Amino acid sequence: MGVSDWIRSWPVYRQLTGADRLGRGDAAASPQSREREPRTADADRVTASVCPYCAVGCSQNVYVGSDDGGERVLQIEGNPDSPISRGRLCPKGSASKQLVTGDHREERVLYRAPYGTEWQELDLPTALDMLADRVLDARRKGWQDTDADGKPLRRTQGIASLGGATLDNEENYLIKKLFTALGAVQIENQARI
Amino acid sequence: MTVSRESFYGPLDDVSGDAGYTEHPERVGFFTDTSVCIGCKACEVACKEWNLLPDDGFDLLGMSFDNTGELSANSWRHVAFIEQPAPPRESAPAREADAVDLGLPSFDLPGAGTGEETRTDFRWLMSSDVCKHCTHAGCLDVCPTGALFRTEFGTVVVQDDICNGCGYCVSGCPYGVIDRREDDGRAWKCTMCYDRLGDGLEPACAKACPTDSIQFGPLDELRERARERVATLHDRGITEARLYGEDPNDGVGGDGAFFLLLDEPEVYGLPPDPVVPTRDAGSMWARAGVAAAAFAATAVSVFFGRSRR
Amino acid sequence: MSRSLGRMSADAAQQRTAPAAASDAASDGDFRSYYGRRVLKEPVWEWLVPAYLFTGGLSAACAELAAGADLTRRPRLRKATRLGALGGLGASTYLLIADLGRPERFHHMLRVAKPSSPMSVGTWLLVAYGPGVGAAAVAEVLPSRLRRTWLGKLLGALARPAGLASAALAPGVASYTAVLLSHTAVPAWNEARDRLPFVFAGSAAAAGGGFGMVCAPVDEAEPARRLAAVGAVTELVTSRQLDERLGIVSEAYRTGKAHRLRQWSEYLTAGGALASLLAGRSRTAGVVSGLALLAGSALQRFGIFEAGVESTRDPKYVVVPQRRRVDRGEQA
Amino acid sequence: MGSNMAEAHPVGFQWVMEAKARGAKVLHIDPRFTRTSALADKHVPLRAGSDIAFLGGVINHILSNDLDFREYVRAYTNASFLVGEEFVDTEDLDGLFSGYDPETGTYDTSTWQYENGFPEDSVESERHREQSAGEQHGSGGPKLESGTGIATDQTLEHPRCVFQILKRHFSRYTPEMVERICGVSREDFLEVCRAWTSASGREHTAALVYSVGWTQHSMGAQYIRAGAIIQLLLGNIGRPGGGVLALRGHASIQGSTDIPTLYNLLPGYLPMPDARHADKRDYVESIRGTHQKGYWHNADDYIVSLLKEYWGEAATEENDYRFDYLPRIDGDHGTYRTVMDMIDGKVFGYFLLGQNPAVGSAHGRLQRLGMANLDWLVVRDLTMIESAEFWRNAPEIETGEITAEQCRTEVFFFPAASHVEKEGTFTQTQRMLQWRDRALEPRGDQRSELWFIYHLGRILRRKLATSTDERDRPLLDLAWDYRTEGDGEFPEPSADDVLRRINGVDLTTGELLDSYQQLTSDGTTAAGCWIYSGVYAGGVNHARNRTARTEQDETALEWGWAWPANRRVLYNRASADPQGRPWSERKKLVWWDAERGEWTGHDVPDFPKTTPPEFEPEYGEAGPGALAGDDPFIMQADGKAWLFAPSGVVDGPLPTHYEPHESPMPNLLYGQQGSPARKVYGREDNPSNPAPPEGGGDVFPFVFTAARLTEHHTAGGMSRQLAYLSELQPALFVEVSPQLAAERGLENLDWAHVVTSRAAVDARVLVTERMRPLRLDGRVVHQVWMPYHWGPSGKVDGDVVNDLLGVVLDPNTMIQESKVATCDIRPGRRPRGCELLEYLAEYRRRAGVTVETGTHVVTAHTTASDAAATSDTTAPGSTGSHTTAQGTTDREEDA
Repeated sequence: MGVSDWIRSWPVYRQLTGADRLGRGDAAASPQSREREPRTADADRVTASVCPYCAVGCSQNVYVGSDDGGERVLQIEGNPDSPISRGRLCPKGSASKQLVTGDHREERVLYRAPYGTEWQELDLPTALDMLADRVLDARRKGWQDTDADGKPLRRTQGIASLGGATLDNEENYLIKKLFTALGAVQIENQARI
Repeated sequence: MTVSRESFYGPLDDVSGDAGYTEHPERVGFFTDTSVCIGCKACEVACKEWNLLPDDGFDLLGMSFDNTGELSANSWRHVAFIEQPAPPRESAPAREADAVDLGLPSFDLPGAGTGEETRTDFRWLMSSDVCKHCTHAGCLDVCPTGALFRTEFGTVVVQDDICNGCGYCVSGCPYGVIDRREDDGRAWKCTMCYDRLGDGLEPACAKACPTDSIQFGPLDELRERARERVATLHDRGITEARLYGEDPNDGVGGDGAFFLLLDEPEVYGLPPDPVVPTRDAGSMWARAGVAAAAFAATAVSVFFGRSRR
Repeated sequence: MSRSLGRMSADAAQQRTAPAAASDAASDGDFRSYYGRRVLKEPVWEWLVPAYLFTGGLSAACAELAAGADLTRRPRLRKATRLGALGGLGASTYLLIADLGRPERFHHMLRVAKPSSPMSVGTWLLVAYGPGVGAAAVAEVLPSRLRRTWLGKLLGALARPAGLASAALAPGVASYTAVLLSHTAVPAWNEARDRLPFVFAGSAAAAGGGFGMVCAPVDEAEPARRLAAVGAVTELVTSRQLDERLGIVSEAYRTGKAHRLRQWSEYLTAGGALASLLAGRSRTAGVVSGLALLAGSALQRFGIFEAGVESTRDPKYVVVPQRRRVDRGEQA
Repeated sequence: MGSNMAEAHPVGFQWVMEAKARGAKVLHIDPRFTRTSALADKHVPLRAGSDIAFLGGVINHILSNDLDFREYVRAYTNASFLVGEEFVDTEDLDGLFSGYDPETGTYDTSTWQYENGFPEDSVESERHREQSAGEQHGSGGPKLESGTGIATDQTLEHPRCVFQILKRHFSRYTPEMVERICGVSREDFLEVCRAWTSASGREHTAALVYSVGWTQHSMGAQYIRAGAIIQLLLGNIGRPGGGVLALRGHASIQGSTDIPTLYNLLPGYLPMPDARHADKRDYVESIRGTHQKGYWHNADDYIVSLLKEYWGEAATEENDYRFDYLPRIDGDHGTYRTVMDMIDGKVFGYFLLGQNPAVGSAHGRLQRLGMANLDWLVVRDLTMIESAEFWRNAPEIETGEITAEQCRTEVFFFPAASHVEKEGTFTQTQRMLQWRDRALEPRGDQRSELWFIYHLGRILRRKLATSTDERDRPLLDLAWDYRTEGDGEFPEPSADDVLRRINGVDLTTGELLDSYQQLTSDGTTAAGCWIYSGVYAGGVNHARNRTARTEQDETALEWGWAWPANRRVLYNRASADPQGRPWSERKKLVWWDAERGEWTGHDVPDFPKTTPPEFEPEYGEAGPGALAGDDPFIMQADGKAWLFAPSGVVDGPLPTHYEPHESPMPNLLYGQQGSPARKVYGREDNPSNPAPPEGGGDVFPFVFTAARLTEHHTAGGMSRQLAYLSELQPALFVEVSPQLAAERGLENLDWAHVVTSRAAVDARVLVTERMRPLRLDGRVVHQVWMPYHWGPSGKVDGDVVNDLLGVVLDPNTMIQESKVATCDIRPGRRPRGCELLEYLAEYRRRAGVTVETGTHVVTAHTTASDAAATSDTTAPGSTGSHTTAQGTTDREEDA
């Protein structure tokens, strides 16, 4: 930037030569203000989602951008097309970005051994494998072939599950299907609560 | 442009033009209709999410459901909660007169009519406060760096790349809106989502507001809508409904963000009749000039006359 | 922030058994508020700004005395006050920058020239005022070996016009700070707008005079004494008006910390002025009364500053006058 | 009623405000003055747990003044049906219906049947109760043997017709009784009655909204029944602007009921098989009557299609479609029973999938003690929640009841993917499925439940691959061949493929099904959830339909997909009159187009498309073909809406006011104090506070209730970790009226603690006029309200409010009574450590609480053996004379 450019960018100069004599508007605008744009304009894509809190089912637009750290959520806000929510969100829905991007989210599998006093990290495949062994063990220990009258039960009372009201239908479907095939019956969720 | 009295006080038709924008969009603003506010605070959260504001502490204030307290450098929307007796309604529906006769015996019940337990004269007011984006903005006028400036939309915005934290705006605001962020040193307040406006988006709070208590749009349209809303409420017997900050003849030349209130402004923590300090700038400078002249005259005069050496 | 909120809420809670009475929280009279909370923000300025008000006033009065002393050939008074003017200005500059939230951006003050901003006006005023004060003071203390250089000679020649130029601007420097405070929404400052310039000019004169009495020998200090006396009387008279003539806002001046500071200011200023008259040729008495005047001026600034802060803490200073205005149907 | 919609469903509340702006009157009948009350035209406070008394009063008002929409009632409800002679009402049995067995605390519903209707198969009512019958019949309605052969009296005059039974049953619910029981003044009550009944008829409708303020009671299902009866009497069901709207509390809680993770249900509200069901035929016969009307008659098609989806090729007609692979239930396997089983050492492993029972379930202490007695626990969540860390931050650590070094439970914490990191459907509160696209990949070990379950299943199958054990066959034969994306050992399963198979496939062509009407029982269709059939109609994922609202009419059929068949208003045949014409122009939705010979309208007609209004089925006809032209309720066994429920509701055919399990009040209407069929668990670890006629209730003199705040979400796992939400409601508080504050010496913002026989919980005091003492039957009743979102971890923490509650359940739904209990409140903080246990023991001693307290559910002055006698027992309203009385509460949201 040459000296003349520099002077021309000086608001006092702009005050004296432009329409904003009092230096309260146009003349005082900073370069950043002149170039501003919403961060959603940087989004690589906008995907359609649904708020994960209550059951109204407000539509959300998720703006995804990327930087050196990979892809990240730039913004989540209401989708005005929705006949349910008309683009509006409550405080929880409005906090969705913090929900999914906050540092409270765990990223690693954690394991607490029997009688342990601390967490320890475990890699995911190992954890799943250990869990599968325990599932089979609990299933066996709680297995009931028949009731007292000899009627078939074909089930285990050794495994219980709770959860599903914030999960997808597809997920609930697989949960129920797998546990049913295992013979587990104590499968419950928030709908009972 | 010529500088005139209107640039500092009184009604001003073209605020952006006055700020040197020769071509500019319509002036936009907020109309916050508190009669439909449900106090959900979506505005507070949506604002923070968009503007990446820090939290404001985790203190229980014991003021109904208000734990924000007031507008601040970190909270650009603030929902006030007021629990109070409700005003009597002239148009209250007739009661026993048109009651259906049930053919059942009626009798006085124990405790009936003692007042407390049958009380219905109670209400809970909620209102989302925000920067007023005044026509004559005290903060903007006093800012010595031009960090605060009038945008082409007629709104008032702090430019964080300019602000040096002198703090003058904090005392310049007759509404107690703008504040300096402690660990940051700069002044912050609502920008009416200046970055979003440029892209044709509405501000985050107005977009989120579930009941459209916060309405965004061209100010002239909002004023028209607000007047109609008041008329409707008056027709329904809500005679205490009134507009606040809508009048271009008020002490700040009318607010860019105005309100429909159901009680006096001070009940919501708003000043009843704010005035931009700039109104009196002329007389203040004149008085200062007189004082300066007297000061000068005294300084000269002390060197005359016989010295008591 | 959070601590102050906590305190505010505790206050509010004490006022009522139930928080529901939000609209009826009032400490005196029948005004309504939001849980007794402040309407306005407290000034974010701390002690630096009232200190600046003092040092700025001191510098201006010194500049005046210096110019007079220069013209009336009072070299020691001239030297003292030229240095005093620079010292005051230097302190002012430091205080102003130190008070910024982003001191490294102090030069942003020079981005714009805003007639609507007393701080911007003041900045440019100081920009104009400063070089003269500086040149005059530097000329005063230039080591003798440097005086002989061309630069030294130039400075010597410029000292007087520089001093006079700064003296011409000094009254502005002394009084603009009143506008700086009044041109805010702070009730105690804004309501005092008609009187504050005189308090500040008087206070500046008293301080400058007091400084001259402290630093200059008695035989050259007469103008300083006179300036101090006139300044002190002006300050005392106009300051009293703040206590009495500003309606409810005067309460902010009459009570609490502001009151204590200004009471001490009044004692010191009155005492200093009186002593300067009675002191005769006693250098010690002159020094003591000069110090008293300086302290009185400083306390005045701190007191006025405090009154402003207090008037933002209690919502009554905002609500009561405005409510009255509205109820009477008066234009703002 | 029973809903704080503005606070718990703020965005949904925009439509209430919209209606209000257009002139609708909004009434909020709720114990507490909430943000909803603030925006309503009128708020009527009533005592928590007294809603049926209030609603019964409204029903009585309607019937006594002939304010019902008679044409609708006569044509579309069972008002004209005659009930058998054996039926005896509560009027005559001091609060019990005929068929009650005091030994088991259950009803035999055979005496509740219609005349001429074949009696229901002798149902083992105890079993019926334990399996949560109401849920079993969720979409289909309970079975009836007959649909077409029911005796009726169109004049509605016959003493045994439903209309007259209803009239008699509610005759004692007078405005005076409402005032004495609910604390609602006669004036307020009649204002509500006037407003409600005026929104009736051809031109007007009223909508009724409820949430868990109704469901979380020991007779929650009956609350809803009472509301539904009013809406039916006023002709407000199946019509635009009408309805009984349940506002549910979680993003897909409707979905997790439709496609249940519930013990007693299979997808599509098919019941879980019972030990009594020897084979599929047994099963099908037990869930539908041979001659009943409507679509539920086709249950065989639905179960076979489900079995085909579960076991694919392995399910054949010869092997009964592997019906034998389904595990059988034989009692209560609900979450509370299961937790008690954990404490008793009968359960070894526990999965928590996005749920935090240590904070969010009633009786938190029971939950945590259960978790501490497992072999292993799996927690999958976004963030570290209390249920994963009970071994180091449970309140029981402080009391010494749990010690990490002695707790053997192995805990696996798996970080979960968030809603933007996976794709799939949520079903919202109006049965609408909405598809979410995946926005980005999760980080680290974060995975979806789909991934987790799919790969867990895959690994289990691999580990058992060589097993010859017959019990492993269901797992090994399972159709677990969903499409996956990506490479390696752990590819991502495709939610889209799962949804396709939920929708259903014609196995002969491989085509996706268009509707559940295409399902067959011959093994040629496979569908995971019959009511969701059609979501993928025409091979298009309609849950992903996103036509902007501005580009379609206000019914918005092009946005998402609502089951069944994308209908937005259920039973919308009722929006037309019996002749098929809209009731009125301004309330038209669906009507008969005589020219084209089909039903048409703004919504998808919920009726056989070409069955004309005047159609009459042959006697003895069954299934959809048996529906008459004026049988709008096509899933009901008789095509009519049930004012009187001859079966399916296990605690009575008509709603009846009983006091909550814990109440300061005697029942003023009957000798029967609480619901005679409520499910109680008398255990050392589940004590109850005494209620009349038991003594000692004055130790817990106040009515307690808990609910949500807008700013938080249930147990706080999704809100207490977020600064933006936590700062808005940073601490646990308890709301009390100024009067109660004065009585107990409570100061605003100071600490206080609330005590029940289970726990004591610290909270800051909020003194507010929104809490209002009620005058009930001559005494003042105070209420205490708390939000329940806090626990030991998160950005803001606090005591667990759910610890205060015990476990007592609605026998229909097995949902706990958590909206009302009794409590004490004292200034200052609670004792800590062992002293706390002493403190609670002392409270129990003073109140005389034992394991038996609250378990003697029958208090009626007559017994079931008197069933045949028509006694003239009057309401023993004057029994109790407690010196203090108490008050109430709120209700709200959360299921």
